[in-house]
Amino acid sequence: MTSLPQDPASSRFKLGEDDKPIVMSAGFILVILAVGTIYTLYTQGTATLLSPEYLLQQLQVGAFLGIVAAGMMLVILLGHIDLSIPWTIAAGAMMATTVGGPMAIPVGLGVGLIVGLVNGLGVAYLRIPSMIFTLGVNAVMRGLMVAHTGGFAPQTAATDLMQYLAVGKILGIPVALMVWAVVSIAVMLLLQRTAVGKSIYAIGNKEAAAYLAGVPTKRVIVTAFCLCGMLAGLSGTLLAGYSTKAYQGMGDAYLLPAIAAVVIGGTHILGGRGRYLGTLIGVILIVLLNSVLSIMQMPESGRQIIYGTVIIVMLLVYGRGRKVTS
Amino acid sequence: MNDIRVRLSQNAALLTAIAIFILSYVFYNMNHPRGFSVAVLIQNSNEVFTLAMVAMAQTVPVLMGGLDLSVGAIMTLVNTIASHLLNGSPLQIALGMVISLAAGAACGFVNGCIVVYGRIQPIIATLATGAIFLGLALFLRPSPGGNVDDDLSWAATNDLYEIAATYGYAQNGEAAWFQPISWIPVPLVLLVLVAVLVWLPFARSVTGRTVYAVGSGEGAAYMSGLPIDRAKIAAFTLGGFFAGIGGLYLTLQTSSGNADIPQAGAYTLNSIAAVVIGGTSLLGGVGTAIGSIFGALILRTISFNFRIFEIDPLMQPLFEGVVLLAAVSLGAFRVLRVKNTLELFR
Amino acid sequence: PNKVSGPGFDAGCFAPWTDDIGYFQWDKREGPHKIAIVNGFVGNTWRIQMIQTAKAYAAQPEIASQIEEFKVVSTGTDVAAQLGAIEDFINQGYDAIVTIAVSPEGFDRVIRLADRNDVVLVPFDNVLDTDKVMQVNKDQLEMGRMYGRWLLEQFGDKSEGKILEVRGLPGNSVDRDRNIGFHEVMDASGGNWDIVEVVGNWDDGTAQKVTADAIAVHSQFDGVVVQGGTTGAVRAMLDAGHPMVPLAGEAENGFRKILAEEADNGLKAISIGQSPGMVSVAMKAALAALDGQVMPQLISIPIPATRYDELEAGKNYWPDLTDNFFTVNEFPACGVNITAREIMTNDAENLE
Amino acid sequence: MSTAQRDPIQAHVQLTGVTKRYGGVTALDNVDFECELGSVHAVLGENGAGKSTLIKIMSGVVQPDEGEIRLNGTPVSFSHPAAANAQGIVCIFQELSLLSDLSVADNISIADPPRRFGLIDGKAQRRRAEELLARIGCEDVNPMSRVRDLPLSRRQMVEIAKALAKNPNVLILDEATSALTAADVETVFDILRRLRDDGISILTISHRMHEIEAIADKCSVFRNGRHIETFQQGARSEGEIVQMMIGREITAHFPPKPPPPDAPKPMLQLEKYSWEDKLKSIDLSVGAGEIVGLGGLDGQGQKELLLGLFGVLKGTSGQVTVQGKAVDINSPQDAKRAGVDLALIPEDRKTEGLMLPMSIADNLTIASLKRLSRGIFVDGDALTAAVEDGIQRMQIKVGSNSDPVSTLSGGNQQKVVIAKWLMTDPKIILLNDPTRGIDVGTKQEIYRLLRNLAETGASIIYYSTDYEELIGCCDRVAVMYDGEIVRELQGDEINERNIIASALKMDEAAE
Ligand SMILES: Nc1ncnc2c1ncn2[C@@H]1O[C@H](COP(=O)(O)OP(=O)(O)OP(=O)(O)O)[C@@H](O)[C@H]1O
Ligand SMILES: Nc1ncnc2c1ncn2[C@@H]1O[C@H](COP(=O)(O)OP(=O)(O)OP(=O)(O)O)[C@@H](O)[C@H]1O
Ligand SMILES: [Mg+2]
Ligand SMILES: [Mg+2]
Repeated sequence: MTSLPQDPASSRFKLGEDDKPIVMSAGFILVILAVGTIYTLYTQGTATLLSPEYLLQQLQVGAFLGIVAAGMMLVILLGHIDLSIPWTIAAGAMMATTVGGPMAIPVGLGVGLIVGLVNGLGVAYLRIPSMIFTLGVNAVMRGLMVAHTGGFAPQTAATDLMQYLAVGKILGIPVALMVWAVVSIAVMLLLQRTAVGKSIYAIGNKEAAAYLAGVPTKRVIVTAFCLCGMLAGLSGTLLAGYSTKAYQGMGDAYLLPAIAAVVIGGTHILGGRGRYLGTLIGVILIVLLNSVLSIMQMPESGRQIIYGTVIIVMLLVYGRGRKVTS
Repeated sequence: MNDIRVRLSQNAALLTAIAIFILSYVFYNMNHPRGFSVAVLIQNSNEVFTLAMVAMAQTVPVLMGGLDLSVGAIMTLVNTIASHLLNGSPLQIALGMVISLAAGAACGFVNGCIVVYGRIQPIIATLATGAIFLGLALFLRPSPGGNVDDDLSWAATNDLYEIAATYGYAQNGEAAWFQPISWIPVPLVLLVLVAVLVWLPFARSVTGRTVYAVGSGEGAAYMSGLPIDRAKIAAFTLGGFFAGIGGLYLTLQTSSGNADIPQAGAYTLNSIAAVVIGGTSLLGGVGTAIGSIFGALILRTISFNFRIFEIDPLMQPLFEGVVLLAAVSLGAFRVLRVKNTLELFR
Repeated sequence: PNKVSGPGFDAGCFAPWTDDIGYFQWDKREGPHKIAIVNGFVGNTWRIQMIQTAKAYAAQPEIASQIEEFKVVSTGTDVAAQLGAIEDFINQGYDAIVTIAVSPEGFDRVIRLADRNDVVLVPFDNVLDTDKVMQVNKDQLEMGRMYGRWLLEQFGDKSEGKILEVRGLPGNSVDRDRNIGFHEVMDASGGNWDIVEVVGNWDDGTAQKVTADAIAVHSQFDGVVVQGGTTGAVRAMLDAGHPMVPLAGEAENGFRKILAEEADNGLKAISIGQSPGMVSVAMKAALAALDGQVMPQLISIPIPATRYDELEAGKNYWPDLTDNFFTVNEFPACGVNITAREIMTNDAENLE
Repeated sequence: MSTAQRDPIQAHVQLTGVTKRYGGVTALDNVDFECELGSVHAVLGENGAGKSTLIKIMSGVVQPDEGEIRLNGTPVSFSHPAAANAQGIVCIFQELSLLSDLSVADNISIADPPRRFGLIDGKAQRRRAEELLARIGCEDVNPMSRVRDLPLSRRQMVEIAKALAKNPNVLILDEATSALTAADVETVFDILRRLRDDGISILTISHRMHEIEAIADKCSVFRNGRHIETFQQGARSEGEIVQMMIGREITAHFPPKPPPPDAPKPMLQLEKYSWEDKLKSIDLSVGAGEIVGLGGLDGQGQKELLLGLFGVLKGTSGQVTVQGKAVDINSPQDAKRAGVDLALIPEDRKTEGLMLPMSIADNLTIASLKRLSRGIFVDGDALTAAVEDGIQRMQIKVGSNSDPVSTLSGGNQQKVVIAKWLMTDPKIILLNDPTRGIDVGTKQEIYRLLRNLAETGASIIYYSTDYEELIGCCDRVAVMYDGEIVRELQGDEINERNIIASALKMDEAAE
């Protein structure tokens, strides 16, 4: 039996059976909001969390994580990981502010791109496991930034444009959110509609097969790492705009949440499977969870436990891998 | 003869690690004002022991083809538990040690169960449990502190002589037969004991082999009728146990407990680096915990050398980063030798 | 060292923490000495400023002549590595080791070894919970109390209100002590204070985010206390249009820059600093101890506080310099006169 | 028929009413089946007929949805392969189950290693491996070497040794000889005959009819998950069997060869083509429209030749000329670019040919994404059309083309691999044993397809471990030995005797 003509949309865009993670995460976001609202109703008598201002503010703050996670997702889909995110963010921000002026943002992106390029070359050409190579690159970036700060007394003030992109608003909508939206659309198009995107999935599934099919695997890997680094650099420049300055360690808080957001969104940690919409929702989940825990003044111990439990429970509900039998 | 060649080539990575360690360690001692002395050896072995244990802990899941991002957290949790328990009568102390190690193993067991029955990828499951373990550690020790038996912590962090002198063995350490070994640092003895009494038997047990088999190919291991689930749980449990030893030793070394989150992260990441430098493949199936011990030794020896040489303090992190990057990139030479590109994809 | 009784040497600089503190005296030995600094974490401006200060201080002629070898290492956040480095320097025959402890506990062994080998070990900043070594620090409890006293002073006869407390790194003793000191004063005031605690990790970005969250939920606070990351927290208040209320914060240049601008808008704040320049005092104390002087076990460094109405550009803040560094660097009582400006611009002139 | 002559004494393993469904697919449909002690029982059927599923049920890999298994008359149920092994049912699976990072000795004793003090006894294990390897004529394999380092054919022999180590009562081979050369197959068959004479029941699945003739006592044919018939070997003609299998008549085995063209335009020319010590100064010319077979024992450099041409091997030397132009091919990407137009059907479809969890459509189009793109975006309509075309052209049995390709049976998976490359309109097609594990019907489709492609002017280099295919399909056969082409056979010279003689480098025996 040959196949009947498919619904073109589903055959073109379908990347696996599961919309489940997306639905589940969205449901969980509602749970978080509900719990937080009950808390504020009880303590303040207001339902602040449901106000558009609060939600827009969360999305604005979420944009920084969201942009990082978008890049991280590309790399995770390949079956790799980028642990150099923290100091790529910091380096992007610090170099952008050091240069200042109209070149600030291009330099921030460029630094990220270069880090990503190094990562990509190490992973694709030297074939050093990304887990460990990017770890080393992170250490090198930290070293460079420490030397930079100590030796050159760099300028750290964000330019007006950086600040505008991070905290400005158009018709009440944060500009950072729009930047995130642009990045999201670009990544979504890349993954669903371009040869590079499809190659990313192919490599994540079976690199040897993709290679033998004539996919330029090395170039695709380098591209994905470059994009990941560049997005981290972008996030760094925006973050610097948000705090009006760059400082060391500003990226430390983004690595694990980015991985968690990607995975909670249903992307398989070993690569090959996952939808960008999931990552988007995963980011929102993480940002709201953090915010609500902070609002509830949860002590750090409780936060860590809840954080870990949420990841496990989410994955248990929808992410159970297939049992290997043959 | 042919066999020796086969064995050498199969263990090339381990042998390289050993050679690098010996070279860099001899170099350090030669440049140290008191190089090749017992005091230096004791100091070095104290510094290395916990990382070596955590690296061994990381090795077992890695051999199985998974990563354990919770080893640092388990070490930290056991550290906080032990800091509450290691005092009182000898019996109480002994019980405290047993409970601490059991707690480490239990954490590993929980990881194993989540991976096996929850069917969640190890790397992400342990990322999550790691957060939970750290939360528990913070709960047990909201701020650093603890009350650890002084004698014990002194004896555990010195040479065998101090043990004998503290606890009155071997005529307070003066017995003639004891002299040839009295200088050996306790952590070194512990390291060898753990390697010989725990790791080697495990590697030669059916469960241990199944760990290698799963790392080599889970489907094939299942088809071969191997007890995969048991091996996975055992691997994580053993990993937790090793991390627990590390945490226990850290407690003795610091006489306190500290739920230090950055430190837990640093140990986890260093353990992965140590495993890779020690010649274990992150893809699983190939390697040994002995190699990881040498990986940990190499990592530590790199920082030993920072204390000997004149390097601008603000350039040190850069230097360290470059050396780390170089060390983990050693495996890249393999790529140059591979003539069949398909062999790269695994 | 020998336990002796006071008074100690140069009490103007090496002020004893309390009156009942013990005193140490080491045997005098001839210089020049070998001195090491064992730093833990490196990777924020405070630590880099600290290392720069230490280098600059050691290079000053009267200090340089007393030092034969001077080494600085950073061991990261790993306590075993830090203990190892200290022990290694003891083994290498260093005379004094100055350190910022990764953890307030766990140094028993190196303290014992230092004593055996007659090495002067001087923890500062993050000090140890022990009275067996000579330490240099500011009184963090007192700093917390100062936050409280400042707020109460500004509140005048107000006796209730909602206060935002942005705390530091969880599990750290400094965070713990400042929190305890602050609550102590607020509780003692008898007022009805609703204190909302959030965790800012002493980091501008995090402080900014959690402050924004807290404002979104609680809409208004009557006072704010920030342990660190003050610039970020105040930014969040500005962004949210939160009215400027009494505030106690750190001594970051950025915070003081904002403060200078916003003081007129009601930002009645005090800026209390933990100075990286403290390292010079710790080094000086080590040298004095090697010189055989009687030293207090716990040396208290005055807590430099600057009120909003005392700000003076070019003196206690620098509008032309970056936000990140810490304004307080010099300790005139100790003859430590390296200003933050000198430290942060010594290699390259990079002004706004 | 199978149920009619039930003999409770002889029936060793007996399945009654077994049904297995995978989602909507009924892999086995109410199957009754039994095999007897002391006989070799062959199971035949098209791809996807349910053969693998049958033996997976017998060996405890999967559990039936309905039905019963009896062993010596007692009902049993195996929850995992080890349970079946414990009852003496040992299976060599279609997909090898060796652990490539472990040593040969470890693998042979993997299930039940000799132990001392509870720990594995390395020495005893090694002795055991040496004995078993000697028994199957594989003394050349060092028991300490890693399986990863062995060629596929040796690995399959190790798999057989491993099965023998378990002392089976029932030995099941699912296409276990598919990668073996004729000589190895003979050795294995000798062992199987001996085992049968010792009273063991043997169940074998093979798509090679001549092997079944050589070894089987009884045959059962499956079709569409149903057991069609069981008969004594020889009781049915080959044609009848094939008809049973595919439910229709098959006329000729191989499509007729056209007469050799006078002077075919050379499409691909190799001069002094060498790589490491695996390829030694190879000269070969393939004309347009020609199918050139590669013969010889397994592991004589045939695969390396194909991989080298496709740009996978580093450091090849010598001259490669494609369509009259000297080319330098350093990667598969180079190989498929316009002007070179190479395609390679790789050896192992599961690891080299397919991304198993991805959809059929994605797998089909992965090699032609560039030509299906407009600008940087993939053209959705062109892609859908190309997928439909590919499925049609290769007659791939699919439910929905957005299903994961892993849900297809082995033969259909292989068709996906071929269709993927046909989409790129290759001029030169390299095939590395493409019919491994594929049923007769599908094989014939492939033969016909190759011939059609050749007729449209494509050049084909065809490596096969099956001599019949070389004889039936190829215009010319280059026989390789130790990295060299020792002989080129043409026209009537292409016969089994010549191929074997050249493969063993017995020049004088040839002709
Ligand atoms: N896991 C699965 N999921 C869905 N369908 C499956 C699965 N496994 C097998 N099938 C289907 O069951 C049918 C029988 O498959 P089986 O593997 O038993 O065939 P086979 O006779 O071994 O074929 P081949 O000779 O190609 O190996 C096929 O149509 C196949 O598509
Ligand atoms: N019991 C099971 N539960 C879930 N998935 C299974 C089970 N058995 C097999 N599968 C899955 O079905 C897929 C196909 O299995 P199988 O190898 O039996 O297919 P097949 O049709 O026989 O293919 P081939 O003929 O190539 O062997 C595999 O990816 C396997 O993971
Ligand atoms: Mg089959
Ligand atoms: Mg099959």
